[in-house]
Amino acid sequence: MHVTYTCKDGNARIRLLGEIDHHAARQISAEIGRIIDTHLPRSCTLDLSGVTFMDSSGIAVLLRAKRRAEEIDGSFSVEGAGPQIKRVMQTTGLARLISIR
Amino acid sequence: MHVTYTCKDGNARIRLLGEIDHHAARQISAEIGRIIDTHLPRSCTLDLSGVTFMDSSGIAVLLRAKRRAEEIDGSFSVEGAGPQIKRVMQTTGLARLISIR
Amino acid sequence: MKAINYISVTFPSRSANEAFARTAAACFAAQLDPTLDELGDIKTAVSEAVTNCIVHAYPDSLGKITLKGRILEGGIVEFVIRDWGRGIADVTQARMPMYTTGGEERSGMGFTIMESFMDKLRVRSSVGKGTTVVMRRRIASRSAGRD
Amino acid sequence: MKAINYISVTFPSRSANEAFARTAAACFAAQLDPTLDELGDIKTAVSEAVTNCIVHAYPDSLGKITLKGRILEGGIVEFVIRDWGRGIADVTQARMPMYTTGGEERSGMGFTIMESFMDKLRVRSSVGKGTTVVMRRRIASRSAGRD
Ligand SMILES: Nc1ncnc2c1ncn2[C@@H]1O[C@H](COP(=O)(O)OP(=O)(O)O)[C@@H](O)[C@H]1O
Ligand SMILES: Nc1ncnc2c1ncn2[C@@H]1O[C@H](COP(=O)(O)OP(=O)(O)O)[C@@H](O)[C@H]1O
Repeated sequence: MHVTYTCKDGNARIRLLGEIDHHAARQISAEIGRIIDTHLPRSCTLDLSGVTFMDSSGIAVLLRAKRRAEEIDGSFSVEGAGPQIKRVMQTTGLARLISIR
Repeated sequence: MHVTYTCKDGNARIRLLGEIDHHAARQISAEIGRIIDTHLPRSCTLDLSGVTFMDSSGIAVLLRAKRRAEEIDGSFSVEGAGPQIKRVMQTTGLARLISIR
Repeated sequence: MKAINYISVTFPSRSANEAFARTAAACFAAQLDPTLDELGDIKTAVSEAVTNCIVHAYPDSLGKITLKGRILEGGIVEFVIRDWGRGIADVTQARMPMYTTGGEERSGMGFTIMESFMDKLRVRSSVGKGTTVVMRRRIASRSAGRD
Repeated sequence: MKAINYISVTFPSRSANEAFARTAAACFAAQLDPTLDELGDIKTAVSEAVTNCIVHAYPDSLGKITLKGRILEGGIVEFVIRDWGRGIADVTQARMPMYTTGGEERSGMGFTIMESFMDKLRVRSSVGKGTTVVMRRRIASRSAGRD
């Protein structure tokens, strides 16, 4: 799992690459947290187009990222989710809590 | 495993898609044989760019295709082999028997 | 039901094996020629069950997990995920959406995903002895007009 | 050598399981972060060994095959492929390039590939009792300047 990002004019784009499962979750959460804490972005977009798999371990990752972004009054959204991720987000109700582009 | 082909002006291009192993070998051999027997091509090119894996079961498939093509005085070559297939062809000496483009 | 094909996989409860187990399950199911969506459902459901063994059954130690797969008549694939760990006292409660004993890193949605993504789910558990999760999914035959 | 992680996989000698077995082996080896070429070598070697069980060990019946994988210290992955089939009378002869009892569909290059693609290969066999093939490959650590 790789995490890369760009931050310009207060807009952070964080790109995840690989699979989000319990094995990877803690590291991903920590890296997202570090990026937000360092750049304090006004808007934070999580780009999931490079994520090939996500199970329910990803729910806490996404919710924590959203909470972190909103704690500093930023906005949070997710984009590029493939069909498998969308299905997990819909089945678990996560799709109602997080704005998906 | 899928086998598709085009045949124009006596030039046959046979394209294999998938994995060539013992499980698939017999069917692939039969389909290549049928294509050559039907069209009697002057030149026959086997396009392996869609083959994601080949083990030693592929050796007999390629050698039989070559023999079949040459029995009717046609030429035979292989193209588009990826690194894994090339390595198998080199290690087994097949690369010396078959012209690879 | 008679099994047409089967696999039996054993591995320790290391989190690195979550990816291994779900990929093995998907590879095995691939012989029924499922769609990518069906494969995604199977991978996800198996991942949830195996993760539960790693997180909940053996929270502080390494233990043994088995994943068994069977192809049954009628294009059905069955997976049985088993551990010999802590067990579940109240299975009905555990299966409820959002119920978790796993703290804030867990969502309590594992069983909900398994239930939604598979056709059948059976959970047997005994405290101190372990848990067995049986899941089945029918793969529609593509020749029957789906492709 | 102490194993850091392991898998044990059992399946019947159906040719549909060739793809399953080599993919499972590759998924297991993936935790050592191999290159694509290294993964290709491992898949090919395991495919050869498993195909031999299906073609030669159980020529006219379905029999049991096991694939065991272990991660050893020093970034080494080991696979043990075992059958309880016909066995090999003369292993030295069987390992020679182009030697085959399999007719014109076989090339006699299976063992040659296993030997070239892995660092170590050991074959034990007993006629009527079965065959065990042990193969090891060291995966160079990428942090040691390869990436
Ligand atoms: N294999 C298992 N061994 C012990 N307890 C389990 C097991 N699987 C599930 N449980 C219990 O059931 C609860 C609900 O599981 P689940 O719906 O998968 O959500 P989560 O894994 O997010 O907690 C877990 O929190 C745990 O208490
Ligand atoms: N698992 C096995 N059980 C019985 N015989 C085997 C086994 N593996 C290999 N052999 C014997 O060794 C020979 C050489 O094997 P190999 O080099 O893999 O080539 P091939 O599979 O093309 O024959 C086989 O033809 C067979 O006689």
